[in-house]
Formats: sequence, structure tokens, C-alpha cells
Amino acid sequence: MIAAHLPVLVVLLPLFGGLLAALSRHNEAAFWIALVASIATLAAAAALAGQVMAGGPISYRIGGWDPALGIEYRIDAVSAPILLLVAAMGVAAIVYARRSVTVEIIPERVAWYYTMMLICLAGLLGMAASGDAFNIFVFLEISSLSTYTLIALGRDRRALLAAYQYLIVGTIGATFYVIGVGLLYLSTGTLNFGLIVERLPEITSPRALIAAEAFIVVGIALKLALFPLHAWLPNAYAYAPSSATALLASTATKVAVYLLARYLFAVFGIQRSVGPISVADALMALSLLAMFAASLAAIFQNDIKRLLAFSSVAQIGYITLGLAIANEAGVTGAFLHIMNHALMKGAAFMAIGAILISAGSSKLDELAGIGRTMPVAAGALTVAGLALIGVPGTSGFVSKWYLVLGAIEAGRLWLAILIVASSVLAVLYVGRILEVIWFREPAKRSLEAQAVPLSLLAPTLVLAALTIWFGLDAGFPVELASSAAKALLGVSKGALP
Amino acid sequence: MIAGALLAVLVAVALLVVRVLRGPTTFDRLLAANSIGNAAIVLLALFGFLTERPEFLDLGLTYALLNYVGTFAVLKFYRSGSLGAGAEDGT
Amino acid sequence: MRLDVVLRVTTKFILAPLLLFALYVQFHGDYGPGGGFQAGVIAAAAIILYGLINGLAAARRIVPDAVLERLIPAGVLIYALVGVAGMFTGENFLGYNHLAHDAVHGQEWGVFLVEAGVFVTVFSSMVGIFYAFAGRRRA
Amino acid sequence: MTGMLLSGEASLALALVIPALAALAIIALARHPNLREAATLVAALALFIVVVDLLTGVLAGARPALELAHLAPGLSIALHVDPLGMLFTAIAATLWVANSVYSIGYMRGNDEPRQTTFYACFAIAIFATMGLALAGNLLTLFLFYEILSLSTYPLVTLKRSREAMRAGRIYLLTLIGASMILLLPAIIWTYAISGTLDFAPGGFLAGRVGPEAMAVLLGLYVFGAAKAAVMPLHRWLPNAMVAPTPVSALLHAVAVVKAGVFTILKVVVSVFGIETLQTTGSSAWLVYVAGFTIIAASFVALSADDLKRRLAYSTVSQLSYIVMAAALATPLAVIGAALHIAAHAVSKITLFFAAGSVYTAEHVTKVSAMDGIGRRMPWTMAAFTIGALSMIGLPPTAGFLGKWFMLGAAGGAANWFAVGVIIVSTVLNAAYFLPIIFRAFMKPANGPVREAPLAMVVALTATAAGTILLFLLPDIPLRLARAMVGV
Amino acid sequence: MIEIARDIVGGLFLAAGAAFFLIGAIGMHRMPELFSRIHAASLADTTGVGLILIGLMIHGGFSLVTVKLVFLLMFMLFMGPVATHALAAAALQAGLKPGSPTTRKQVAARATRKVAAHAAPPRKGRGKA
Amino acid sequence: MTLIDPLIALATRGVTIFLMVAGLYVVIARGNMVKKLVGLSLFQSSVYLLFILPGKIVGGTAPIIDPAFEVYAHPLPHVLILTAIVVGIGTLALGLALVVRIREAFGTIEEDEILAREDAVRVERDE
Amino acid sequence: MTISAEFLEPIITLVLLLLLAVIAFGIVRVRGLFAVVIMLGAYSFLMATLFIVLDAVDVAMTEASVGAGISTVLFLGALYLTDVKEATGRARRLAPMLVAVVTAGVLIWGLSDLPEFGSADQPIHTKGADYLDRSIPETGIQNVVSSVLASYRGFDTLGETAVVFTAAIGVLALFARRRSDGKG
Amino acid sequence: MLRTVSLALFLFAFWLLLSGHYTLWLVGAGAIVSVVLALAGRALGFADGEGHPVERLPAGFGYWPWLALEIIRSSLQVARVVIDPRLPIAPRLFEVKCGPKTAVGIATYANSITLTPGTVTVGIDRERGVLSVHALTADGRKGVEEGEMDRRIQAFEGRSA
Ligand code: NA
Ligand code: NA
Repeated sequence: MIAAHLPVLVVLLPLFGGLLAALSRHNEAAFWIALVASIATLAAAAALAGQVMAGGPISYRIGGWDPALGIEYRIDAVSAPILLLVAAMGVAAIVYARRSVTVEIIPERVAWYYTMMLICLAGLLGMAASGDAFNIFVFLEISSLSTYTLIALGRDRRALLAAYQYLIVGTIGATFYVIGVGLLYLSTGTLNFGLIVERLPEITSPRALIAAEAFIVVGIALKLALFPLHAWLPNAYAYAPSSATALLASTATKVAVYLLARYLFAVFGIQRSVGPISVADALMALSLLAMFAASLAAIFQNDIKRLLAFSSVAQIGYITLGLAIANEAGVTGAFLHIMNHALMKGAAFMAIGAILISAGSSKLDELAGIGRTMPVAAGALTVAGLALIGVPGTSGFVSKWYLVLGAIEAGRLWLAILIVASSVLAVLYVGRILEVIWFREPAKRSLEAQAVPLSLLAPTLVLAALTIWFGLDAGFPVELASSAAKALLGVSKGALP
Repeated sequence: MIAGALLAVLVAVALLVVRVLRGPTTFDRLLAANSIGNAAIVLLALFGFLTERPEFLDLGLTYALLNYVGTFAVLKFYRSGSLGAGAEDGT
Repeated sequence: MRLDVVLRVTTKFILAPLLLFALYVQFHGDYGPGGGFQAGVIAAAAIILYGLINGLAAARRIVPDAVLERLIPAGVLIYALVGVAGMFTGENFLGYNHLAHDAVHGQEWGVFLVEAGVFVTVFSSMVGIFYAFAGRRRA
Repeated sequence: MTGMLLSGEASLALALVIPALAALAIIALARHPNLREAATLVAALALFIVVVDLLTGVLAGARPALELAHLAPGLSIALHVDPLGMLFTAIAATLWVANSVYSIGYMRGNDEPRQTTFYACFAIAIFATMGLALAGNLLTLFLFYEILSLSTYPLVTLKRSREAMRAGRIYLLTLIGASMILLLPAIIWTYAISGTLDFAPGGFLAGRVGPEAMAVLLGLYVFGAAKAAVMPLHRWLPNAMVAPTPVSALLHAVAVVKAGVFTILKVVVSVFGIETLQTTGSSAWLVYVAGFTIIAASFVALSADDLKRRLAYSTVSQLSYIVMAAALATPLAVIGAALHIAAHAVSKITLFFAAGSVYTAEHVTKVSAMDGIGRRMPWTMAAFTIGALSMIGLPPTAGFLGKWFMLGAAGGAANWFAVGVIIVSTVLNAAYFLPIIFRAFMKPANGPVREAPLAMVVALTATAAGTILLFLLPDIPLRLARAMVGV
Repeated sequence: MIEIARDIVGGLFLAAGAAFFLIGAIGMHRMPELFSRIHAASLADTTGVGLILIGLMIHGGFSLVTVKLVFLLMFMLFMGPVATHALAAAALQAGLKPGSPTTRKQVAARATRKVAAHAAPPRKGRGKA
Repeated sequence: MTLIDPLIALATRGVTIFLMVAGLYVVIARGNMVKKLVGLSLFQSSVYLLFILPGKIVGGTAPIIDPAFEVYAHPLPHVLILTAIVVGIGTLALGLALVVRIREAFGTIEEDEILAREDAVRVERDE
Repeated sequence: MTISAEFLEPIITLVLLLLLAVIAFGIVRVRGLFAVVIMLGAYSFLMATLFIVLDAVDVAMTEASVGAGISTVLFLGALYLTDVKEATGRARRLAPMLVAVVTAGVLIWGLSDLPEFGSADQPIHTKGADYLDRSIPETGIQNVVSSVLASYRGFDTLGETAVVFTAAIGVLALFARRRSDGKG
Repeated sequence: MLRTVSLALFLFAFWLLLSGHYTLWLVGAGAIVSVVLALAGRALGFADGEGHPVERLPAGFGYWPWLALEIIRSSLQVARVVIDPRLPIAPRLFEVKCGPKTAVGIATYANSITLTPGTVTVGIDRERGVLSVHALTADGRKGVEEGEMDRRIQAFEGRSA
């Protein structure tokens, strides 16, 4: 019985977890509820991925209604890896939170904090699992509201400002999205993805659809912090509690990218021009700008969390670039990087979180030589940093490999060079961190840093280990990514006129 | 006649909107806004009879309630500075 | 100069009818406008009105914080559990057809129950948010 | 059948495992310097034995292979010995022994800080070198190439001074940058063209890509492998001279720059294929670039007063011989290039050892201060002389062999530019090395005989002897070089 | 016959209610200051609303809808004055003087000052807010 | 009526878009954090119109089935906008709570003021 | 009495739309936040009335209760805890105008393809789900909005309830204080 | 107790009149809801003499029609003032003695004054027993000061004047 309901269970499990955690109002209980719920979610996501890989897409009709009437959940090769990723990062972040909240969150808020984490997971998973354009909006808002709260609970007062700014931008984005969905709905009369695609060819005058595309893409782009709509992200990541940053950095923008891919490939068609501008080229230009501008900005940051946040904007650029390349290798690279970047950024934010908790600072100039006193955390940060650069032997290399391969296969050697050239900027910002934490005489804070508990570092190390593992044996992620790419490219025929 | 009344109230609403915009004091605006709320109730009642679906008058009660909630919230603010302060005669 | 007698008396008088009206809206959502959400807001508005006029402490005597904090998740839980009940009766999540002897009655039951869940969460959330704002002192 | 003690696969694995374990052991023994250095030495010797065993097999025709990791469909991390790789492996393994002995003397003699870091990173660098030399495909090569860059960064910055950190930044950025921006796209492009990255004798690109594209691709490889220090990507090498001498030896002789030229040579032989390059002429341009580097670097060396700087520019120049030979793309030239890798390795390590000895004993770093030093440090300066002669390419030193083959190849291909470059540069080499020897021995000494610590002297004597030995007994490298081009 | 009578009587009520509504709204503009406007407003809120709702009761004949109209009217007559005198009292407390016609600016400035003093400590370092 | 048709066509679109533009303008142009949320509400309310206006059929009635009527407005936009309104109030509540906390932490709710102050702090530290 | 609903509906719609625009303009212009909140309340009532004219009675009820009631209370609660007057900060005009105008342009262009107001030939009516015919036979519910809300698209509503839950918990969490602090 | 029963009955009647759908389910639900609310009101104090002044109902039937007429009368008066081009207003704030003493009575009196166009109660001082009233015209003021309404409410309140 359970197997048949997995598509919805994967969303319900964290939702129930969140409700029970709120009901309990007991910090310890909330943690265990969160842990059990997130592990169950991961199991469900894994089982779903297995089902999809073995038997193709799964459609689940909520309430038993026909997709034309009700809401359809649809898990396919594109969404299954995203579900798996989000669920897995959820477990890691929650395990990590157990210790970090004791320092970062006042006891009166801890149970609610876990609630928000679980609700955020439910929202993100719902966005990825849903086959209904409006239902996605609802889950987008669930994830957004919980995210604003998670960010605002950061210790620094600037967390409040960051959360507020994100709330404004996020709401504008969500509203843009829903305007776009409205236009789609007004032209097709349905909200179901499958039916929308089916009915697109019947539409004779495409203006409303092109406007819909513009609104939806801008809306999602705000959410995924696509350059130049990224301004909210650095502060949000920098001032949120560590576990929230780890969770958000590795999941939220990824789900948004997934949505962007879904719309661009399955609904609107990426290989299409609106007037003189090709959609793919526009996306490519923005992606390149993100890669270079955000990496440059990262180089000049002093706060490591902010630095990593700018790096995220740049890395998201890689992902969208892969989509813009729009061939199998490129899209495979994009999906690989969705997963790999989640792992490495998760590890990086968790490591710097551990350092922040222990040494009381995440400022580069105050953490000289922290590698001596906190070798494990600094080591994980190093692995993640190398993966950000794309050093071979780390997962980042594999995703960059596919991106460059995609660029070359598309006949764009210059693009390949630009992709790797931007990695050199990563060498600069990662190099700065590594130089300071390993090759400088320890600063006062570094010497005073206390040992951090293993439960804080365990998930960090697991993510770092996976970053290396998937750099040496990328068979599993590549399989997931390439089937996602095939699925996306396979449906891209049904595009707009 | 219903239609005529409807149009007349609509004109009244327009005048009230102007008063809301012109103020000059917050209380002028509040007074006019409160009247707009009442006018809205009248409009919905008239429209219900016009379209032969008067059963939606439940809405009117809702409007009235929420209109007062809003108005009292503003006044409470002015009178005690806080929404949560206790009653002045110490209930 | 005080007006509070007037205010206090009137709100006290209309509180019960307003709450009843809210439940009326709740129960008649199948026939006319309104449902769990609107009913929840109306009920909350009644409590808020009472709180505005009689003070937060008076409102808290009617609906205490501890109760609210439990009700907020409880409503969503009711909703979701109704959906899960569908799964146990051999339907998909939120399938109501098997909740009663025939499909139409099952639907009516399902809709009623989930609307009840909506009511609980909306009511308690709105009141809870009001308490949060109204109960806070200026920094 | 092959005369090996171990199976080929086991040797391959051990070649990686031994230095890796050594690194771990060194870190674990950080508090016990004697045990730590013993671990280094034991590991170096063990590796040497394993490599010799492997060499026996390769000479007997064995080509063991080993897949370490399967990255993705069509992409794997795999080892596969071939003659060129064997040659490089043998050089590196041998010189690690020598360098270890020398390092113990130098590091203790100069009371250098962070010795654990030094030995550990050195072992990791050797690990990377082994992997790079034994790589079965371009991806593996690239992986170990990057590990080599990263593991040597702490060595370059070992002094932690402002100058050292600056040199480190230039070092890392140039090497990683070039490999990322140029080498990696080249590899991926290759993959996109051919669908494989596995090295194959005779190359695998023939007929798959036009000559112009091939020229571009070759350019990406050559400049991507910036460790080869072809101008204009040579600046990192002189800058890295701030590091202690054993590190310089590692950079110049044992591993780093050799990894660069090895990569170029390997790509020419096993990716493009000599024949393909010859028939398409896609590498002709490179002859000029390399030739320019040879001459220009020689002029810089001529004007450098700092001994290590002079040696560094000498390296820049010498490496371009190998690149030029590879660009000539005739069997004879490539044999010459391979031999020159070996020759330059033993010679240059001797020169650096000598320079380090002079520094340790006398704290002399300038050429102008070396008057009469040969009289006070006879062993050291004798070895220096042998190394210098080899650099010039005079018999009876190893340097002669490679140069001779290259000259012959250039003449045979009627490439008079190359011939001219070799001749002119030989004159220039002589012009910047002979004055040092002249000063050292002919100018009067200003103090008594005072050699460097014994370990250092032993090591530099051994490598100097090796320089001569390689001339006298070139059999093994020659056989490997011949096998490489299949003649 | 009764139908027609109902329509006529109901119509008269509606017309009267609409007229009061309009007059009230006009009064909102003709009256010079807040306290006078309150009286104009009650013309619309009490008389206008009452007459129109009664008109609809008559128009619709007796049914449950009529009952709802009665409830609605009762509720509004019950709460309306409470709101109105709360408003008047608050205005008085905020410093508005009845019977003194004020210019826009004067009143706005005074009310704002009063509210600001009440709600927020004066802000430093800023010009005229 | 032919006179009203073009007018209403203009007004339905014009006002929807005007509300959207006005709201968006306030959100972006104004620095007061409460005012920004007001703008956000305006912006969102334009979406309500965008969905609800097309659902109307002139001469039709509310989608509550009654044998006396045949033409009804389409119910789906109503359902969607109900959800949107609820989401809007949730966002507003959270946004206002944030504003309150920001005021407590920074002493002001003017974004420009806070940013200027934060910049000043940053510059100070760098010097 | 002779004037029909078909005639009146567009006129009322037109007037209400214009009044909405006028109030919105006022909201943008006025600097006193108090006045803005009051105007927002009036705006919501007009919007709700418009919804009734557009036959969206459930939406009207919701907009009135949320827009005119709850959000007024929330705004005032926030104003009490912050400031009532908007500062006249330096003007940012160009960029916001640009964004707004571009958005408007895209939407005007996009809407220009869609059918006119009030017509029955729009895709949502012709191709949209036939809830109106199904509701009573399938769910027994007259108010089709209710059956769509709670059954056909019940999952949206579960999500919507979860949004309310999230917002409430978020506010509570944001306002929670250390008990040891003792104040508030 | 009786008050609670009365409140429950009132609520139930309210429900039935609102409902219009007399199925077992809805009527039953209405009954339960009414009883629960009445009990809750008793427990929570919104169903006491102030909150549910049921005993004042009969008297109220006599008072309301009088008030309605009074409203119409003053409405016409105020309307005339509004549309008079000269706008003959004489706004004034004054105090008037407040006869009613119970909370319900005072509330009813104050509300009635406000309900009548042309006069507004702006304040109540229970200790001094006066209301503060604002009138638009001299006529309005006179109307209040005559005390007719005061007397009727005292009667309604259940006390003689
Ligand atoms: Na309903
Ligand atoms: Na009055």
C-alpha cells in the first residue's frame, strides 16, 4: 500500500513531522520527530527514485480525481533526483542542527525551528513532485515562508534584515510566477502540466504564452537567485543559522532550477526565439554574467559565509548555463551540478558553521590558522572548496566536465574556455580561504576555538566524503543526471510555436 | 428601483472615496472608510436582489463585523496606543 | 471622559452571536459563500474585537495561548489525517469516496472534516498572530 | 615470464600506495623527527624497489593496467604503464631516494621550519607523480597533475614569508589556472571528438579532426601543461625559487616541470600520434614558440646573478628543448626528448643540490660571490661542473645524448630553424655556466675547505655520478624511448 | 396586487435610502470639519442603510432573507454608533477641537504630531519628517 | 451597450495593470518597510483581478448551483484566488513581524537609514 | 426596474475598478502610514464589492475579512511597535519606474490576445474543467467553490492551511523571547 | 443557569433563521453549537447580565419604534442642513445629565444619541453621571437636552425616572 502512495508521502512525511514537532513544543522531542520524519522522507524519495528508474514516470492523482479536475503528482526522471537530493540534504541539515541550535537558537524557539525546517522540506519536495502549475505556487509559498523564518532566527540582527529583504523579493517572485501561471491558465484552461503541453499547439496567438513565459521565468529566477536577481541571497545565507544556511544553500535554489528547467524545456521550449532574442542565449548570457560577476564579488568578501553565498550565485550560473547549452551533455552537467553543488555547499556551510560556533567568527581575517585547532572542519571546508574549483577527484570536476563537454559538443569552444576560466576565479576565492586557514599563523580566535562535538561534524564529513566519492565514482549521480537530461530533452519537442 | 439605488450608492461611494483621499485628518479618512464599508454592505444587498440571489447576505454580516474590527483597531490605537491594553475602566 | 461602558457592553453582547455566525458560515459552506477559512477569520475577528475592547488579558481568558499553540498545528493535522484516512480506505490521498457508505456522502464528510481542519488552524493562527502583535511592548 | 617479483597490477597499486602511506606515516610521526625521516627513506627505497621490479617487466614487454575508479560511462581513473611513463616513473622514484637523503641534511642543516609538512607534501607529490606517469588516460593524468600542483603549493610557501606566499599564489594560479582554462578543455574536446581518453600507441586522433583544429588543440595542451614553463607561462618557476633547495629540486628535477613536459610528450605520442602530427604539420608552429623560449630564457639566465634564478631560467630553456623535439614529431626527435627528460632530471638535481650545499655551508646565493668556492667545496663544485656540462650537452654527460638525437632529428627533418636554435643555445648555455665554474675553481679561495653536511654531499655525488653513468650506460632509457615510438 | 404594492413601497424606501446616502456623502464634503462630518456620515450610515435594507425587506417579501436583512440591520445599528462615538472620542483625545474649521495642513500637522508623540519617540537626526 | 464595451475592456486591463505597477513601484521605490508591504499587498491584489475578471460571464451568477440559473462564473479562478489571498495574509503577517523585530534591533524601519548605518559600520571596520 | 443585470454589471465593474485605481493612487502618494492603512481597508471593501459583482462571492467574503479586517489589525499592531510616518527619504524613481513599466508592458502585450471581459468564449470556460456539472452528482455540494476547494483541489487547500500554519508559527517564533529575560 | 439556557435558545434561533437548510445534520449541528457556545459563554464570562441582557428584551420592543421615528425626524433635519446652500450649522460640544445608571442603560442611551443624526456622544462620565455630546445644530442640542430619550431609556432600564 505504501509503495503506491509514495509520490504524496514524500511530501506528507515532513509535513506531518513539522506538525508533530509544533504540537510537541518540546525541543528534544522535536528533534527526534524531525530526524525520524526526515529519514522516512529520504527512504520514500529513494524508493521513488528506484520506482522511476525501473518503471518510468509515476502519476499520482490526489483525491483520485482526473488530472483535468484535480491535482496530479508526477514523479519522473527529472524530479526523482531532486526529491532524493532535497530529502537527503534535509536529513543532513537536521542531524547537524541538533548541536548547532543549542548555540544559535534560544530554547524557546528550538521546537519551532525544527518545525520550520520540516515545513521547508515539505514545501520544496511539493514543488518538485507536483505536476500542477498552481499547486507549485502553494508549495513555493510554504517553503518561502518557512525559509524567511529560518533566516530571521539567525543570531546576527542583520538576519532580520536579510529575511525581510528576501521576503520582499521572494513574494515578488512568487507573484510573478502566479501571474505567469494565470496567463497560462487563461490561454489553456488548465493548470496541469501535461494538459498545458497538450493544448499548446491549439493556441493560435501566442502573446499571452510568451508573456507567461516572461513572468514565470523572472519569478523563478528571483527564487533561484539568477544574476542579476540575486541580491537577496548573500545576506540571507550569511546571517541565517548555520543549519538553515546548509539546508537552504543545498536545496532551495536547486528546486527553483528544477522548475526553471521544467518550464523551459517541457512547456515553453528552450530552443526558441522571442523576437530577436533566443531564450537559450539570453539564459546563457545571464549565466555567464553570474559566473564571473558573482565569483569576482566572492573574491572580495571577508565573511566566509558571505563569500560562499556569492559563490553559490556563481555556481547557480553554471547550472543554468548547462540548461542553456541544451544538449544532453550540458543538461546532464546542469543536473549533476545541482546535486554536486548541494553536497559541496552543504559541507562548506556546515564546516564554516562549526567554525563559527566554535571560534565565534566566520570572518576570514579572524580565522587565520584555524586549520591547526579545527583540522576536521577546516579539512571539510577544504574539500568543499576544491570541489567548488572543480579539482579532479572531487564531484565538482565531474559536473564541470559535462558542462564543458556540452559546450564543445554544441560547437562552442569559447564557451568551454569561459566555463573553465571562471573556475579560476574560484581558485582565487577558495585559495584565499585555504591560505588563511592553513598557511597563516593562528589568530587569537583560532587558538581559543573549542573542539566541536562529533554530531556537528558527522554530517559535514559525510557530505565532504560524498563530494570526493562522487568525484571518483560518479556513476550513480551521472546516471540520475543523464536520465533527467534525456527526459527533459525528450519532451522539448512540445514547445511553443 | 434597485438599480437606481445601486447607482446612487455607487456615486456616494465615489464621493466617500474622495473624502478618504483628502482627509485631512486620519479621523476624516476613517469616518469615510467606515461609511464605504457600510455602503459596500448596501451595494451587496442591492446587487443580490438585482441578480435574484439575495441569499448571499451572509456576506453583509461579515463585512459589517470586519468593518468594525478594523475601525476599532484604529481607534484603540489612538486611545491607548496599544492594541492589547486592557479596558480603561479596569474590567 | 470614558466610553468604555458602551464598548464593553456591546462587544460582550455580540460575542456569542458572532461566534455562532462563524460556525454557521463554517457549516453552510456547501450551500453558500464561506467555509473553513472564512469562518475561522470571522471567529478570530470576534475574539480580536473582544480583545481590542476588553484588553488582551480578557481575550486570553477566553482563548489562552497554550491552547492556541496546540490548535495551530492541530488543524492542519486534522486536514492531513482526513487525507490519510482516504489512503486507508483504498483510495488515494484526500480521496473521500469511501469515507461513507456511498461516494457522495463520503465526499460531503470529507469536505466537512477538512474544512473543520482549516477552521481550527485559521482561527487559532489569526488569534495567535493578533496576540503576538498586541501583546508585545514597544522596544 | 616478465621476470617480475610482483604482478604488474600489484606494482602499479604499490607505486601509489607506498607514497600515500608514507605521507600518512610522516604526519603520524610528526613528533618524532628521526622516525619521520626514517619513514621517508624507507618509503623511497620501497618505491624504488617496486619501480625497478615494474621496469623489469616493462622492458620484457609487459604493459600492466589497473582501473582505480570508474567515474562515469567512458570515463575512468586507470593506470596503464607504457615505456614513456615507465621512464618518468623510474626517474622520479630514483630521485626521490636521492632527494630524501639530501633533504635530511639540508632541512636539519638549515633548521628549516615545518619539516613535517615538507616531508608529507613531498610524499604526496611523489604519489601524484607516480599516478601521472602511470596514467592510462588523459583524465587520470589530469587528476594527478592537479594533485601535484596542490601538494607542492605548501612546499613553495614553506617559508610562509610574504614573498613566499606571493610566489605560492603565482605558482598555484598559473598552474591550476592554465590547466583549468586550457588543459581541461583540451581534454574534454578530445573526448568530444573521439569519445575516448585512453592513451594509445600512435595516438587516436588521426582522421577525426582537421589540421587547424588539431593545431589549436595542441596549443591548448602545450600551454595548458604550464608546468612545462613554455613562455609566456614560465614566470611561476623563477618565482618559486624562494622555496628551500630540496623543494627546488623537486620542482625542477624530480617531478613538477617534468610532469609538464611529460604531459606534452605523452599527448604528442599517445593522443595525437607522431605520424599524424607529421603528416598534418599541426605542430610546426610549436617549434618556433619552443625555439624562442629556449633562446630567450638563455639570455635571461645569462644576465641573472642569483644562482638559483640562473638555474631556473636554465630549466625554462632546457624544457623547451623537449617541447621543440616533441613538436618536430619525428621518432628520432621524440627519442631525444625522452632521453632529455632523464638527462635534465639528473643534471638539474645535481646543480640544485650543489647550489643548496653552497648555501648551507656558506650562505652564498649570488654567482658573483662564488669566487674560489670550488676550492673550499671540491665535491660540491665538481658535481656542479658535471651537471653544468650536461646542461651544455657535452660528453661524457647525459645531456649530450638527448641533444645529439634532437640535433640529428632536426637536421633529418631539414628544420634549419631548430638546428640553429640548438646550436645557438648550446653556446649560450656554455656562456652562463662556464663562468661559474671558472670563478669557483680559478679565483682564489677566501677560507678553508668546508663541505656541506655529509648527507648532502653523498646525495649530490650520487646524482653527479648518475649523470655520467647515464651517458655511459644509456641502454635502459634508450630501450624505453625506442619502445615508446615503436622502433 | 400585493406584489405591486410591495414594489412601490419598497421602491420608495429604496429611493429615500439612496437619497440619504447621497446627501450624507455630499455632506461629507460640505461640512467644514470632522465633528460636523460625523453627522453627515450618520445620515448615510444610519438612515441610508436602514431605509435601503428595510426597502429590500419589503421588496423581497417575507422569507429567511428578510430575517437576514433584519439581523444585518440590527447589527449595524448596534455597532455603528459605538464605532462613531469611539471615533469622536478618539479625535477629541487626539486634540481635535470641535467647531473650529481647520485647514488641511493645520489639522494634519496636529494629528500627526499627536499620534507620533503617542506612538513613537521623536526621531533624532532627521529633518522635518 | 456599445459605448461601455471598449471602456470596460480598457478598464479591466488598465486597472489590473495599474494596480500591479503601483504596487511594484511602491515596493521598489520606497524605503519604509511597512510601506513596502503595503505595496506588496497592492501588487498581489492585482493578481486577484487578473484571475477573477475573466471568470465572469456577464449575465451569469455565482457558482453556487441553483435550478433557477444556468450561467455561472467559473469556480476555479475563485478557488485559486482564495488560496492566493490566504497566502498573501500569511506573508503580510510574517513580513510585519519582521519589521517589528527590525525596528527593535535597528531602531528604525527605513531601509535606507539601516543600510547607510551598516555601510558606515563596515567602512569603519575596514579602516 | 427595467434595467437589467446585464446592463448594470459592466457599469458597476467599471466604476469600482476606477475607484480602486483612485484609492491605489492615494495609497502610493500618502506618506502617513496610518492613513495608508485606513485607505487599504477601504480599498479592500471596494475590491470585495467588485468580487461580488464578478460573481466571486467566496472570494469577496475572504477579501473583506482578510483585507479589511485582519490585515488592518496587523498593520496597526506593527505600526504601534514601529513608526507611523514614512520618512521622505531620497527619491528612487528611475529604476522602479523602469521595472514597473516593463512589467506593465509585458502584461499589456500578453493580455491583448485574450478574449474580452465577460464573454463566455474564453478557454477557461470552454476548455476548463466542468466542475459546475460534476459538483452535485459527484460530491453533492451546491457551492462549487467549496467542492473544488476542499475536494477536487483539496491538496491546494491543505497547502494553503499549511501556509497559514507556517506564518503563525513563524510570527510566534520571531516574537518568542527568552523566558529569563522577563520582559514582555 | 436560566440565562445560559436563554442564550443557547437565542443562539439556536439565530442559527435556524440564518440557515434555511433544515436537514437533521445542520439543525443538530446548530443545536450542539448553540449549547456549547452558551456553556462556554457562562464559563468565560461573556454570557452574564451585561453580555446577555435577556430580561430587557420586552422593554426594548417599546423603545425601538420610538427611536426609529426619532431617527427619521432628525435625519430629515440634518439632510436639510446639508443641502441648504448656506449650510446653517452651529456645531457645539456640551454636557448633558445621564439618567440611566446600569451599564446596559448607559450604553443604550449613548448609542441612541449617536444613532440619531445630528448628535454624537463623545464621552461618558459615570461618576458625574453626564454624557458629553456633540450636536450639529441648535435644534439637535435642544432635542437631547429635553430629556425625552433619557426618560424612555430609564423606563427601558426597568427604573422609573
Ligand atoms: Na464555501
Ligand atoms: Na448621530
